Amino acid sequence: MNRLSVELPGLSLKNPVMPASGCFGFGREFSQLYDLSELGAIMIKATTVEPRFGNATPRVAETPGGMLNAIGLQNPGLEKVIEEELPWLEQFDVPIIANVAGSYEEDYVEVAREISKVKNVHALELNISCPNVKTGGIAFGTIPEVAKSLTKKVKEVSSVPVYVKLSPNVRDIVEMAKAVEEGGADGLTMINTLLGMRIDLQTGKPVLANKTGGLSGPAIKPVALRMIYEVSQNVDLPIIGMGGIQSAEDVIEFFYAGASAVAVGTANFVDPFVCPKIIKELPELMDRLGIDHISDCTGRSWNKHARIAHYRP
Amino acid sequence: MNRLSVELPGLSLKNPVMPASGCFGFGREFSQLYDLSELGAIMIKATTVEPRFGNATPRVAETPGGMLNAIGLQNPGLEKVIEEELPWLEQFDVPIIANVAGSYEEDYVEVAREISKVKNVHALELNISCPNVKTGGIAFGTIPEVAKSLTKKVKEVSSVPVYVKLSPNVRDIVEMAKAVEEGGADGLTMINTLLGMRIDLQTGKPVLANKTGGLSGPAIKPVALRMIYEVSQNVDLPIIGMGGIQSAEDVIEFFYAGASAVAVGTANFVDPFVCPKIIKELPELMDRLGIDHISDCTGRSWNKHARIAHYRP
Amino acid sequence: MINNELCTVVSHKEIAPSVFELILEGELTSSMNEPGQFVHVRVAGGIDPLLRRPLSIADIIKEKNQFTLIYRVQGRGTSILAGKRPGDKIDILGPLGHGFPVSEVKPGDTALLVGGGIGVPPLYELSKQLREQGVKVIHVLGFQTKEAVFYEDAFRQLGETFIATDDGSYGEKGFVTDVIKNREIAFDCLYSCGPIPMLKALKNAYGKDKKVYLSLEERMACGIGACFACVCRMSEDPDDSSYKRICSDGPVFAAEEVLL
Amino acid sequence: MINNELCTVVSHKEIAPSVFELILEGELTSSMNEPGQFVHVRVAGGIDPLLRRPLSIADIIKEKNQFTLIYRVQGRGTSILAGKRPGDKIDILGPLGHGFPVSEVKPGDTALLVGGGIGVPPLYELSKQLREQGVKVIHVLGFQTKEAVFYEDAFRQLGETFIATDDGSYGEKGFVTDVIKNREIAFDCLYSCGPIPMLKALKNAYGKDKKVYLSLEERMACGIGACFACVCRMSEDPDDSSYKRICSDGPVFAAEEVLL
Ligand SMILES: Cc1cc2nc3c(=O)[nH]c(=O)nc-3n(C[C@H](O)[C@H](O)[C@H](O)COP(=O)(O)OP(=O)(O)OC[C@H]3O[C@@H](n4cnc5c(N)ncnc54)[C@H](O)[C@@H]3O)c2cc1C
Ligand SMILES: Cc1cc2nc3c(=O)[nH]c(=O)nc-3n(C[C@H](O)[C@H](O)[C@H](O)COP(=O)(O)OP(=O)(O)OC[C@H]3O[C@@H](n4cnc5c(N)ncnc54)[C@H](O)[C@@H]3O)c2cc1C
Ligand SMILES: Cc1cc2nc3c(=O)[nH]c(=O)nc-3n(C[C@H](O)[C@H](O)[C@H](O)COP(=O)(O)O)c2cc1C
Ligand SMILES: Cc1cc2nc3c(=O)[nH]c(=O)nc-3n(C[C@H](O)[C@H](O)[C@H](O)COP(=O)(O)O)c2cc1C
Ligand code: FES
Ligand code: FES
Repeated sequence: MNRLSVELPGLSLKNPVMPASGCFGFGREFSQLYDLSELGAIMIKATTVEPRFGNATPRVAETPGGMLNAIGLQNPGLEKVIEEELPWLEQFDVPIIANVAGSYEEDYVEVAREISKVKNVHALELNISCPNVKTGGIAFGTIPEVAKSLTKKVKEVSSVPVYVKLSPNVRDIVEMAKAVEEGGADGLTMINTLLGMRIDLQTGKPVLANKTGGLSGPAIKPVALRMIYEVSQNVDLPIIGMGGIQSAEDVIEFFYAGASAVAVGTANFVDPFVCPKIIKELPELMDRLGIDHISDCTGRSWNKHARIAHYRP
Repeated sequence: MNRLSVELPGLSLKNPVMPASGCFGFGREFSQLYDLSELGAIMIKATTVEPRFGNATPRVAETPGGMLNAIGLQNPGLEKVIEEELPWLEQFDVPIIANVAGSYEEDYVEVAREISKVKNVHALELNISCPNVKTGGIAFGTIPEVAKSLTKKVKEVSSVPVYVKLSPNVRDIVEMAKAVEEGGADGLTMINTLLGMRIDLQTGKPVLANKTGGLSGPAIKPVALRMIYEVSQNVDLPIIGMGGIQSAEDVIEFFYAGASAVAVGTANFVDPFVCPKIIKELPELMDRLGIDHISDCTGRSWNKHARIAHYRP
Repeated sequence: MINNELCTVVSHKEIAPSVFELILEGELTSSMNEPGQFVHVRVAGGIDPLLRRPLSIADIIKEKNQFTLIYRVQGRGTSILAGKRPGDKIDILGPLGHGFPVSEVKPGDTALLVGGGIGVPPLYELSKQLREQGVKVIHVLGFQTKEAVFYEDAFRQLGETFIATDDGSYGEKGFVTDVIKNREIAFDCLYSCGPIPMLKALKNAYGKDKKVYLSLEERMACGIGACFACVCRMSEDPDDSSYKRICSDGPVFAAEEVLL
Repeated sequence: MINNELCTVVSHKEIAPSVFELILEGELTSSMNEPGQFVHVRVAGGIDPLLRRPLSIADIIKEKNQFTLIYRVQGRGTSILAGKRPGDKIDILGPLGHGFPVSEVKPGDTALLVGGGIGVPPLYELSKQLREQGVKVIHVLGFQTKEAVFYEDAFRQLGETFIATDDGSYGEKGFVTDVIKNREIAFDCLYSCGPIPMLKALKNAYGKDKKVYLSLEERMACGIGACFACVCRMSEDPDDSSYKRICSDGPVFAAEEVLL
């Protein structure tokens, strides 16, 4: 028995650990460091219809226990991703989750339709929560009606299950989750970054050229856990949890909160081997905690009986 | 000239540094460590009409670069605060900002009316943002209309200026700030804590008895700065900034973002002498950065010319 | 007087698996009087970890300006602490809280000191002070296993000492309460520190007839009484709002005073 | 090959006010070839600070498996780094990026190496490698003041070396570009690392006629090309989306290739 396997809509994962979108590019750099087939899945960088340069630099700033980024969805565009990046990834035995972004509904729909046809794309992650682009992005992720409508439109055209990525910059995360559930989402990924900023004392100006940016890393872990805890109790969709995960212990904490799989973002920058390390350490930690199968502990913090993971066959 | 003096509605401060509400009790404990007259002001623990025991323990949990608390507004009640705590504080040459809390509008109104009559209370801080009480608290702080109405009612009965304490757990902080400005607020204090949680790996249960709690400390600094940056550009009220401040450098960063004074919360637990230390270090840092008077640098990150501080005579 | 001082590590050694004895030197030793007080330790200068860690004072060596902490490595804070070497400086806030009332017993009386696991350390200084006062001390110390036992000889030098282990691998098998009962230990005053179930059992067994003082633990932030993190409820609570702060009103309370 | 290794501090000393020379030993030295590559340094094990710090490789001592970093204490990360003592371990990721192309010059050619402040370090290894190849090297190094000057003798041993200081307290007063012009220094290829205004001036003065290679800096997260934090725009940018990642495509670029 593989104690780490997880079954989610569209995704048969050999383990529940995957790099988060935007923190792993399209995998090429990390493939020089380890075999990408070790990963549960890969969430590739956001893809938009046209190539994007993104924001001016500086694009990152450090904060206590975290970092800000304002990359601005830099990516080579739909065509190149489909023709170059995804085929290159086929050499690895790992399902791809394609992160879909845009400025208008039509953009999302076009990217979703095309990219979901690619063989190794097993699911979409609808990025309605990027705080770093002027139009679209976060607006879609903070107004329930808008999110629901977009989810519906994307579901109509997608050939694979659709996960919607929720923004933490809202008053009521459960309301948002319910809206996209009504829109037909197959799953949720959460959380994206919190809006933040740093100011340079010497210049008196924001450190980031974009002024504000998205806060990620360990600092946001308690916010992510709280939101997953709330949403998992109120919505019937599996959750891929993320936000500050650095260790096998963190992974279990996210499962206890209500996640059915996890993604690791910022920690890849601190330790590029963090994903395989976590995957390796999980079984031993599960032994110590008396966890038979990883899916058994989803939602343990609110459910006395281990919940049966969604879609576990 | 006192380079650190700040003039705000109701408050003539000899320096802009004060302990944040809930992190300093009513000053008795810290008075054994240093002379409270050194402080710019003191924000005392939230006061409610009746005495409150608060939540069950554990009430605090550590997080990466921060902490969670779910104290639950424990306090000795209005009567005792007026008869024992505030008179005791009169021995110090320091203005008091009374933090007003409650479950219903009437509670807030009663506390505000009575406590604002006390001689050394120079301003109220309307706590519409406490995430740790079941009724009232945060609801008042996340719905603009509710916040506005409460502000108005409190303004009607208060004998001193009213600062409203904003919650970061909202989609649009500017909208909230504008609402309480319309309600007649004299100033803002921000931010209160972000909702978060931690789970104990051994038990599988939330660490806090209250399950969720408020995240404070350095981890939230970038979120606080971003919100102050946004609000200070869109609302005409002075802001007392807080959220992760630990050093004189942090104080300047908050001023640059748009604050006119600052409060220090969690850092008092790490270093109980942090407030007098910061006050002592500020002038030297200002020399290095070429800042004449502390009020000159309010909003420097978005205003080319040093803004004239509100109410500077 | 609460002081904040960078104390110097004099010696640091593992005295049982994951249990360390740390001897520190600093002026604030001169303010340490009551056994059972604690210090609030900042194990690292930055924000990792952010909060201080409360640790009981196990031994006060006034003439050398030194004091001893005995702690078990639990999580990140104590792991970092375990890496300190002689000569390193550690930021200490203390002494904090109110300790065991030694004046509750008269010369010639018998005091029973009951410790469980990592609750044992503060009883050592307590025992020393009671002995100095001419009080007879008996120790009943509970540990998980034989390996976990520490300071046995030190306690034996001060008075009769019984060890209980959960698994019976050393001393008597079972709970400290069993030992007290089986041995029919007589005493005038009982002092204890350890896990809550043990404290409860002692309170229930002896709280009504005898003077019983218990040292409590709770997660803390400030450690000085200002944040209300560490409250416990009181036995008498007319308006449902009575409380004590473990850090500043305690950590030691008379058993009948507080709800466990 | 990018490696991740705990390297051992061999020596660590302050060679100018706030400027440190750190010699590390580790197997990954064997992968270091191009001068101008950098390593990504994790200065502490926890989250304070969270991110790695990029530092250029200043000297590669293959036979000893050692390499040298020279850095200025700037903020929290470099302050913590400055506290490391011989024998301590430091988590190093590297070597990263593409360095200065040494094959662009032939034996007998003259290479001009221009460094500004903390941009000087990588030029040392570059100069060593060029010399080995039989290339004549001339160094023009700019510092703020006399006290800030470091490695002058080391460079002099490899070739003619001119020092410029902002305040004229040592060497020639003024910019490195003034020195090159005033001295009418002739060269076949120019390599430079330092502040952007300096690089711009060099590009403008010599970028059209000569081979000019510049080492760029930007705030980084991953350091390996995956996060798109450190991009710079290219000179030719037909669809407004062309870019290079400084960490993995650079940090050294041909001057005409990139926009400064
Ligand atoms: C008054 C008092 C005296 C104490 N004396 C001793 C002693 O002499 N020797 C000893 O080994 N331990 C003692 N403890 C317990 C000790 O404080 C904890 O073991 C320690 O804080 C754990 O820190 P950590 O970073 O290793 O664990 P982590 O689990 O990483 O700590 C996370 C957070 O929880 C808090 N925490 C975790 N466990 C406890 C606990 N049991 N009590 C209070 N807070 C906790 C930590 O302080 C920290 O804020 C005492 C506790 C109190 C309240
Ligand atoms: C490719 C490359 C090579 C470098 N080589 C050297 C060298 O050999 N010697 C040397 O002294 N410095 C070098 N630097 C600059 C060095 O990385 C920074 O001085 C250092 O990161 C500052 O860290 P800090 O924690 O002290 O400062 P902080 O200001 O506390 O750092 C905060 C954040 O900003 C980043 N940062 C701050 N300044 C810079 C900067 N100038 N460039 C990039 N990131 C920065 C830090 O990495 C960190 O993420 C190099 C930079 C790059 C990109
Ligand atoms: C540099 C950077 C780039 C990111 N780019 C994207 C992106 O393109 N699409 C997306 O949905 N999320 C993006 N994110 C958000 C992450 O996927 C993740 O949700 C977030 O960082 C929280 O996880 P972490 O704390 O583990 O980093 C990015 C995050 C970082 C730090
Ligand atoms: C233990 C604790 C108790 C608090 N109690 C109150 C309170 O009673 N009223 C209030 O308005 N804010 C309260 N706060 C919030 C702080 O005043 C402050 O807004 C917040 O902690 C952010 O600042 P910091 O990061 O400097 O702590 C409390 C915070 C903490 C940590
Ligand atoms: S820890 Fe703050 S009151 Fe006890
Ligand atoms: S730092 Fe990540 S791409 Fe260069």
